[in-house]
Amino acid sequence: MARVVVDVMLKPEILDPQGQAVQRALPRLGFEGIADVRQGKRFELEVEGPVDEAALARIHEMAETFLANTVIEDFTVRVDS
Amino acid sequence: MARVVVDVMLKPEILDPQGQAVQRALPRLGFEGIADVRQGKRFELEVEGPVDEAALARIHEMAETFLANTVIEDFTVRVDS
Amino acid sequence: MTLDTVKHANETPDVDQPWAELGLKQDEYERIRAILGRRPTGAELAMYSVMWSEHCSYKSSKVHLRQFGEKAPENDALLVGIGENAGVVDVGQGYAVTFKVESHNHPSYIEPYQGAATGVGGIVRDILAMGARPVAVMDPLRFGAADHPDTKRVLPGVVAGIGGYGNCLGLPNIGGEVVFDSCYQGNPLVNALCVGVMKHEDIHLAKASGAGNKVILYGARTGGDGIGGVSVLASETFDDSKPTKRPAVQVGDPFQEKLLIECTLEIFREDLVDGIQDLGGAGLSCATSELASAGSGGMRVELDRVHLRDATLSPEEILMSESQERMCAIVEPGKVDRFLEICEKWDVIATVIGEVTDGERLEIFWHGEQIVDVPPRTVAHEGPVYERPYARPDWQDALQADDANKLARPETAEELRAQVLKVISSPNQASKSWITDQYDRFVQGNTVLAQPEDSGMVRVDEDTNLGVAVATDGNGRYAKLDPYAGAQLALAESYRNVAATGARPLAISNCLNFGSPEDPAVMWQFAEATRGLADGCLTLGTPVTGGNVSLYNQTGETAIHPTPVVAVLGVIDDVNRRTPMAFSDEGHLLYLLGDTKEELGGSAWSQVVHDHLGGLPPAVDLDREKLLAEILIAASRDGMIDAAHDLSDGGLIQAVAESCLRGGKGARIIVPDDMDPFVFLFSESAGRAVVAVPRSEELRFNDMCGARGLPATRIGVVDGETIDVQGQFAIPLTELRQAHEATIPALLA
Amino acid sequence: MTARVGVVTFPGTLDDRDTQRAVRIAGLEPVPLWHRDKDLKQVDAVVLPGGFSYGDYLRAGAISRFSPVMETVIEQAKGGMPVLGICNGFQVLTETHLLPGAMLRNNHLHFICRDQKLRVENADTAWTADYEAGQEISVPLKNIDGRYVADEHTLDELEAEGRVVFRYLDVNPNGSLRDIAGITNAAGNVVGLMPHPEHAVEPLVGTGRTDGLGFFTSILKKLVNA
Ligand SMILES: Nc1ncnc2c1ncn2[C@@H]1O[C@H](COP(=O)(O)OP(=O)(O)O)[C@@H](O)[C@H]1O
Ligand SMILES: [Mg+2]
Repeated sequence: MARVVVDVMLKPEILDPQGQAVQRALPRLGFEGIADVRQGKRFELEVEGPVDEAALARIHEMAETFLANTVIEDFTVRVDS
Repeated sequence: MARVVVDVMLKPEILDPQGQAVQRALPRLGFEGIADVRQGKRFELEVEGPVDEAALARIHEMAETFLANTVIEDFTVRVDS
Repeated sequence: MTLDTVKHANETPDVDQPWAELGLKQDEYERIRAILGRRPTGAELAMYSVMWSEHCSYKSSKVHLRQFGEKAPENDALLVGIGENAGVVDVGQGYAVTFKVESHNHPSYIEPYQGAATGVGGIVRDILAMGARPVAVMDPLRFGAADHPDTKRVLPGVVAGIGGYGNCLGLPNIGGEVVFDSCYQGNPLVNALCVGVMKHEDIHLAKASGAGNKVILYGARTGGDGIGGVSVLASETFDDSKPTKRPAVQVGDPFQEKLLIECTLEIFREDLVDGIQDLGGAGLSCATSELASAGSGGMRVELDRVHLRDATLSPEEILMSESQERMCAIVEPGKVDRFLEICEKWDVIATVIGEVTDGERLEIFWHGEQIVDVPPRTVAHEGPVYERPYARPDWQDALQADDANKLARPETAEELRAQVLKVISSPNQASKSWITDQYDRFVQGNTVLAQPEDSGMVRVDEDTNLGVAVATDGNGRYAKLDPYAGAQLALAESYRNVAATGARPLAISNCLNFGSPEDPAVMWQFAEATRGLADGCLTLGTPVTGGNVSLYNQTGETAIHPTPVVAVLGVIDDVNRRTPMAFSDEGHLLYLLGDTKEELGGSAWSQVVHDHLGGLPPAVDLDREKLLAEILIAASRDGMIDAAHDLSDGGLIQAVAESCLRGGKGARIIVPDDMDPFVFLFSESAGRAVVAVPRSEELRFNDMCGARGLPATRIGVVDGETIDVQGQFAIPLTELRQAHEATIPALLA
Repeated sequence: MTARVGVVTFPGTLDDRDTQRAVRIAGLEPVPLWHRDKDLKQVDAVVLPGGFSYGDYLRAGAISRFSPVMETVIEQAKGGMPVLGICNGFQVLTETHLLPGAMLRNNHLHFICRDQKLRVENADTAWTADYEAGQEISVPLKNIDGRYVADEHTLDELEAEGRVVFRYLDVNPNGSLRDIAGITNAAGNVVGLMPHPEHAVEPLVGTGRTDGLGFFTSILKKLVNA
């Protein structure tokens, strides 16, 4: 079975309170030099059958309509190798 | 500035109700052929300075002690290209 | 890129400006030019356009809202009235309570979670800005048909957003409403209410006074949120390289807001602010112009000092940004250091962005160059006022003639029983606990009553047990049949709900949700509803302390039902005396208070059984409501009743069923001799409540009702595990509970 | 003389004032502690109250765990000082590894607020001595990340050593493994649970029950009789 990964991140202009909270905590934990942190979601899909263009197109549609909220989020789809 | 990505996923033996909820919803939305879905977190770190071995080692430590809770989660660190 | 400075505006009078794209009318643009004696700069145009929008200027509703002041009842309790962030009411013992209800309808349709979450965030900041600690929230909601697929998208998101934000702030959610009707399909209503408590001396106002005082912006950094429209201006007119689309959706950060609350309360405790204003719609444009307009003197702001989340923002966009979780305070110079220290303690970013001047202008600078120079009143308080035409729609007569009292009624006892179960399990009448269990109702440890009780009640003082109660109600179906009566029925129901718990109603807030004011029929509904509400408040002696108007709630040409939502605030001297709704003691006698007439117009029964809306809503008798309230309050105070539940949609049987389920006890109900059982169970006559009276109190209670002239009919007794309507049918509680509780989870879970 | 119980406030803590009230009602002296201070002001015990510290961003309790106050709390807990973690406090205690396991999103994915029935499994800890083993109590539960998980080995060990302090009765509200609602460390001084005893100490408010008062009277007796 093949694995397809969909990464969903808030659009760059949208406030990311989670990423901000992580970033603010880092110096206190002794980690310097991280200029920005964004936190998003990662979906690992186990796909039955071949991951051909048609399958990827469907997953793209699924990401667009369901996994991501495109009002505030961007996403990428890729086959995990 | 370079970007390092930390992916954090629940360990395989831990129940992932979010992934399950997604998977259960898919057939209703007309998406068939997805055998399993797992949902995790993706962190995008913008690193100041060079992303050399030392920097990656530090980020690895950060992931291990902070970004992931290794009681329940696994993580991977990679440079985004 | 050239900065559009005041100087530049003077030199280039003939530049084309995108006033239409920004929603201004030609004459409004001309008026701005006349006020300034030149063309506005881009930043000025941005400010005027957003402050003169319907949402900020109330230009269509203002002429009608005036009645709330003109017809205001004499009331010593009102400390701060309409016009401030929220009204303030004296509840005794040195305490003041502030409360307000607001809408976040349109954003919640686009992005249900964030739309609803930021709705809660916004109303909480309004309450905080008055000087009060927020102590509870409520959420009156309206959605499309319960079984429509889009409701499954919108409702769970809205509920999760309200819970996600409110729970994280530590505010108990103590009540609200959930109503389904296909008229809200493309336009859900998400109203949010917040209550806050303070001592009289802690009341703060939104005004900037005292030349030399500093203007401090604190809270979240400013980003490109909610400035979709204004980026037209920023990009197309002045700099084509910018992204034309800024997000119209705002994302909330409840954690930041929690810090803002604690930080602000500590600042109040040390008496460090002179004036304060939250940032909501229209962001800094609104805060600076309103503060300056309400105070004495002018204001000078260095806009480039604002902390940004996105360095590419133009000055126009910064002025317009609706980034959440920000406040603006006016602070004496000697107190600035301490102010900043407290912000630092709470990890809240704070910046001195300007100062109060002894001039009369609001002046804003960008890296030393002046981009705004306006009389602040013309932006904030002297916007356009419209006398929109209104007319009773021609379909109104036909609607009212379509009499619900003539609909086919159940012919047998079995049929009646089946209809009772059908109504009780219908989405609008079913238990909402699947929703309300997603809200924290215990946090702060002062919740005396919460959903599904008639009103939410919180303890205000731990030593004296002083408390306040709040209920919200609205019935769009009634208001559609008759907007004047519909608004009064919303008021009456909410008033009755507060009294049912033993609290004395003091004041109201409202959220008026209507369609487009450009439609004369809608405008008529609005005019009638406001008139009804103002008249009703005068009769009941409960002043309007504030509220919110939400217009343009429609899909295409079709407006929602006119939906005035009324929140009533009451006070109770000792929360030990509260009356819960549960029938929990066997043998207690059930009394129906008030008169039951044949009134089925707009009823739950007519909707569920016949999918019908027509006729007239129940008659309103506000003097009767007053009397009923007095009896309920006196009975609670003197321990004559130990349960009460108001009657509203669904009628008597709905109320009895809810109280029985709540207490886990059944009831034997006797239909009065002269009553038709169907009318007795389903009529929605107003001014009624059902109470449980211990046998030992029966005489005293009856005497009181008799002496005061309130009809009180003994209709049964708390008994067993079945609701037994004698001579008609019986329904075991287990069956009833299943019918009442399974519906919403089945639709949404 | 009474004992002093510290109540920690992190940014985003919600139930600190409620917890102070519960401590007071039980006859103890509440002492507010601030997350940035390492100094515990000589308290005899510490409660980590509920809330959404740091917004529960990243993971519930993950960021608070690194605060200065926790350095001292961890050190003193290891030395035997009684520590109670309620809800978010429990989450902080698992993140610090003072207690084993972890808290995850509820299996139904919703925030849940309900009156929850529990069985007291262990009445020998510093915080449960006023209960009896097997006693059934009801206290409010309210969380979204309340699902207790640990590996099988840890769960077996917890049970074998009697370190499961509370179990959910009637309904498991979040999918917690083996119905676990609260646990203790081996020494019995550190206890964590998801439900909120501090919201069940007065008949007038909340659910109207006082089943939670025993936590605070337990610690009073332990500290004052010690
Ligand atoms: N969205 C909501 N949030 C909180 N409480 C709600 C909500 N919807 C309904 N409730 C509560 O459920 C109970 C029943 O609601 P409703 O039938 O509208 O009451 P009433 O008929 O007395 O107005 C009330 O206590 C109300 O406050
Ligand atoms: Mg009611």
